[in-house]
Amino acid sequence: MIDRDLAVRLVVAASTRVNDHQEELSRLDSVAGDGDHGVNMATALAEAARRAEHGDQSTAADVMRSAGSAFHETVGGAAGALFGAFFGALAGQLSKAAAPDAAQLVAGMEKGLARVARVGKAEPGHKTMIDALAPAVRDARESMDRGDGLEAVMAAAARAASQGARATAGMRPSAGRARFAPDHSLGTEDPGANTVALVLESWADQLRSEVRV
Amino acid sequence: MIDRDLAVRLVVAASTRVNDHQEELSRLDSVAGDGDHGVNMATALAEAARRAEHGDQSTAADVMRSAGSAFHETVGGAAGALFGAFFGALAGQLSKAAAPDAAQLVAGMEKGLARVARVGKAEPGHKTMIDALAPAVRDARESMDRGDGLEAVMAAAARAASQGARATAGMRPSAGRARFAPDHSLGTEDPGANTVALVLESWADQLRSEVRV
Amino acid sequence: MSIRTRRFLNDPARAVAEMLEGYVAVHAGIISLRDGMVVRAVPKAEGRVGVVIGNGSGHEPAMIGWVGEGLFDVNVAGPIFSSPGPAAILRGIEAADRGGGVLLLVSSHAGDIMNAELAIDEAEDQGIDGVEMVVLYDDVASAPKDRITERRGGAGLFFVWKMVGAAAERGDSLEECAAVARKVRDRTRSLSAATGTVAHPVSGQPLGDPEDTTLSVGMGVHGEPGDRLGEDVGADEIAGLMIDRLLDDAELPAGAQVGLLLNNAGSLTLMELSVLYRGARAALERRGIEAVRSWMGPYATTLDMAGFSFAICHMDGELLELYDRTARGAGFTMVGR
Amino acid sequence: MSIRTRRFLNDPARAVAEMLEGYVAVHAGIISLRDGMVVRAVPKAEGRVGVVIGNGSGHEPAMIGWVGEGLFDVNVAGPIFSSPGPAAILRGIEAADRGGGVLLLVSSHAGDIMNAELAIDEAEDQGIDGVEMVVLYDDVASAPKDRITERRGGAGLFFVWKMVGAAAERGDSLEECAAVARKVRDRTRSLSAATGTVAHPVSGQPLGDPEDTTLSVGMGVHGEPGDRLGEDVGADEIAGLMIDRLLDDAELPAGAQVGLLLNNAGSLTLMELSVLYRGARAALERRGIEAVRSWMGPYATTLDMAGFSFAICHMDGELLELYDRTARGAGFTMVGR
Ligand SMILES: Nc1ncnc2c1ncn2[C@@H]1O[C@H](COP(=O)(O)OP(=O)(O)O)[C@@H](O)[C@H]1O
Ligand SMILES: Nc1ncnc2c1ncn2[C@@H]1O[C@H](COP(=O)(O)OP(=O)(O)O)[C@@H](O)[C@H]1O
Ligand SMILES: [Mg+2]
Ligand SMILES: [Mg+2]
Ligand SMILES: [Mg+2]
Ligand SMILES: [Mg+2]
Repeated sequence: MIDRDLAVRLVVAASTRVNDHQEELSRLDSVAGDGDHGVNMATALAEAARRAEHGDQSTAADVMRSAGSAFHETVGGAAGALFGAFFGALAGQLSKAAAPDAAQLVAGMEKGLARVARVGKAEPGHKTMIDALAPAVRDARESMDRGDGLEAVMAAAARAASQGARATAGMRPSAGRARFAPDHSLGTEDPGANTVALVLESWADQLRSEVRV
Repeated sequence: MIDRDLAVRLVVAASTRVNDHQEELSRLDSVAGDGDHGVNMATALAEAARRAEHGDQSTAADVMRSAGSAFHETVGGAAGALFGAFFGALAGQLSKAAAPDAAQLVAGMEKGLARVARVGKAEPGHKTMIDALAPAVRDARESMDRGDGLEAVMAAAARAASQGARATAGMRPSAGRARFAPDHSLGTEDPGANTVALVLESWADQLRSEVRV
Repeated sequence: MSIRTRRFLNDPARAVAEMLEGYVAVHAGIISLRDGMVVRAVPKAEGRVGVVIGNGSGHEPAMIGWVGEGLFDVNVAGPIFSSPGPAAILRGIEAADRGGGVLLLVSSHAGDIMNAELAIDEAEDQGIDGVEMVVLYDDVASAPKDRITERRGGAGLFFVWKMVGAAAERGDSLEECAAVARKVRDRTRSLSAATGTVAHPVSGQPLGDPEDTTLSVGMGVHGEPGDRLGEDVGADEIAGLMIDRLLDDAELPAGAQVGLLLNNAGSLTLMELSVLYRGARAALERRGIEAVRSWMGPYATTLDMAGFSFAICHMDGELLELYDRTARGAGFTMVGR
Repeated sequence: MSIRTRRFLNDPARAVAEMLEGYVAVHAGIISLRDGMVVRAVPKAEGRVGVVIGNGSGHEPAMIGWVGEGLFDVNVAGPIFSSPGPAAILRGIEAADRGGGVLLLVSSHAGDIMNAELAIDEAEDQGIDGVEMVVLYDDVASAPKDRITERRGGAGLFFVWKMVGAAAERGDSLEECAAVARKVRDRTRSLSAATGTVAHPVSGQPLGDPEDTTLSVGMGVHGEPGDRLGEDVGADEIAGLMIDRLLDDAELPAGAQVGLLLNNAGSLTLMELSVLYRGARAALERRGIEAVRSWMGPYATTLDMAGFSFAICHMDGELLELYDRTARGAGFTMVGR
């Protein structure tokens, strides 16, 4: 079950992980973007973690909703809008069950993906965060349908996201700033896709470590 | 005797010589000044040579006066004012004789030095063009007093100017822009002193070549 | 050549907040800070349309210098090169409301549009209505003409800001103001050029390759790369080439009257700008186009980018009347004719 | 970091002439070109004192942007960083003459003074009289206080230009205008700071060492070197240190009112300037000094130097009255209070 405290630990884990990789993310963004993606994501997640740890949210859904607001209030930009939308949608699904579990998480990720696609008007293959998020959501759903538990579902999502992020290197962008120089970023991975992978990996690791303990 | 045509050849010789060294002169000026001395001097002397070659000056004095105006009209700046003043004073002395020779030239250089010192308010040892001009004038006077002719007098002046210019490397500036960072230019020669040496050397060479032919 | 990374700041993460404090302190009679937003020191008359814009920072004097009489009511400055989030834009909409509706102007960049749309959704959810949003684009390098709505916002937005601000100030309705915005947008074209790049003040990362000093034409306001030009192209040739491309795209007939903007992207000298302007005027004359109004200087910068952009706006009587009205911002003033 | 040598010019040797053409074309209602000089489009009333200045180029918008109502009558722009020669200055004096005498303002730099003196000699030789010259200096870094007349001219001349221009415009006599110039000069102090250097557009030579990016305080407007400061000094600390040095030199009592100028030497971002301004205001407050007027922006630049200068002018009633009068130049406008 994803309770309030686990949600807090997930947000903190994501913040730590992205913070550790922020320079790499900014460097990726500097190739055809404006070089701030690592700073944006680290800043928003640090604020999300701060709110989660010091806040008075009483449910996992509240924690995720407040993380979404942190994106919308602290960074803005493309990724701020999109990650904020993702966390907001996730929160909406988590709030549908008193004791949310893998089912609500996967439904939340699906809703989040749909909202990101709607707000950003990008499709798979456009070299954006969607190219990590879409396979992650798909594999998470498959894993859950096979009857896997939360840990395995998240591990499957993280693996797929990571593969998806790697694959963006070969794509030509048609959304986001990078689309203005489609060839410029050939060979370089999309920063937002990498953030998706990092966040999901940090969640998979967190869940794995909790099961082991 | 310094007739109109010789004066024209002297101005042209100076222009060619300084033009060949203009990058070096600008480089010297860039150490503690604004890096334009070579351009300034080459521009003014090119205009002086143009006027001399195409002008309707009828005497050597007219040629030198028009060279002085070229400095005052085309470049300005510190060296423009000072070299303009020097050529003006030289012209004044040349105009005192129908057939000016070494005596008028040396007197003209003395007047020129005095005027440069008055306008610039600098003294020997201040790391300026005066540190080339003052020894040149002194040795030219000595040479003439020994009974030397025009060629030898100018050779003596050129030698002294050149030594004087070299010696400015060891000086700390107390005039001109360079004075604001007295230590900055230690080890670097003064650009204006080098221009004086180049001009006098070009004149000595010109006179020597004319005697030989 | 490489780029300057040593900046005169305190904590870079606080640079935008401290900039706003310093900037409003210099211009205390014109603007003030409210809730982190730049607002007019003397609010617009009640019942008029409020004009608000949210945008990334690093483009100063745009847009913080464009709050004032005849210009914007509120500017919501986001982080460097990043649109503010929906919550901040919503606060801006509320602060700009003088009872006559609010026009939210959005420069067409993915992040700006998304955050603005999310803010408008939020406003609707909260029962705030009378909010209209117009997305603005002008940069001919960013998409072909048959996909003109995919173009991004560039320096030509100058003309939209100026004329919409004037329309709102004189009392035009929300629909009229929005119509002015769309009309000016559709008659405006811009194109930029730069050599080298700049470093992001917070991450320290250069935008693009710092060693590449090729002259490129068509780059974006956040350093998005453009096409390369040979090394020895002079100012007249560059200006001519750019003006031709703008005129071709706009399909202006000979005899047309335009407003001409030459925007300094950051560190160009006024000497270079003036020489380029001279080249542009000659290029316009060759095509029989008259520059009836001109503005030259730093307007929408990209930090200290060594670049510039030209924009032309096809004028008519209505637009000239709006252009010539008084405007008093901290970074842009025009004494009405 | 090194410096930008690729400039947007045609033939660099013609850059100043082409700049003047372009600049007056943008600002046709305010200035025009006569005989290579920038003159007012609408001359000052007959019988008033003409104000003229000759200076090197590369400092734009100073001084070409300061010709206009309430400012200069004529600006004689010399080559880059080089005073014009005596012949040109003399033509400027003649062009500025409206029958009330002419005030020639000279920023204290060796070349400027020499050429001005030669021009005045020439004027006397030609029987032109009623010409007064005032040499201006303000840069505390360039000489100790007991040799104050050896100091060079810096960005603080802003205050002199502004107030002398106002005095001449309202009809003060030649002696009165000269007295204002000396009074403002004696109450003004400036100090500059920069990191890195710039290249001379014509020779391509950098001023000083292009690889040296140390922050230096006290450099001159032509890139003359100053003192070095450590790498990690933040904006507040730099501003505080500079303001303290200005106040110590001026020996202002607590409670004094000053005009505060923050001048962009070229390529500083408005973000950095605003943060520095905020730091300066805090430093003034710590000393009990009130900044009653402020101006921030590019005024006297050194091409695209990444630097700035602070200047303070000790105000009194007379100076405030002059400062607040209307001025309309292409590069500086003030709407009178
Ligand atoms: N329209 C879009 N749809 C989906 N993702 C997008 C879109 N635009 C941008 N992104 C994602 O956002 C990332 C860039 O984020 P960031 O650098 O933080 O924002 P900005 O582009 O505003 O500077 C890209 O790498 C991409 O993954
Ligand atoms: N007061 C002075 N007296 C004598 N010579 C001077 C003086 N000031 C400058 N100079 C000479 O002028 C030279 C610099 O000339 P230049 O670079 O052309 O002028 P600017 O300093 O105006 O750029 C110096 O090297 C020095 O020899
Ligand atoms: Mg980015
Ligand atoms: Mg020099
Ligand atoms: Mg961004
Ligand atoms: Mg010079």
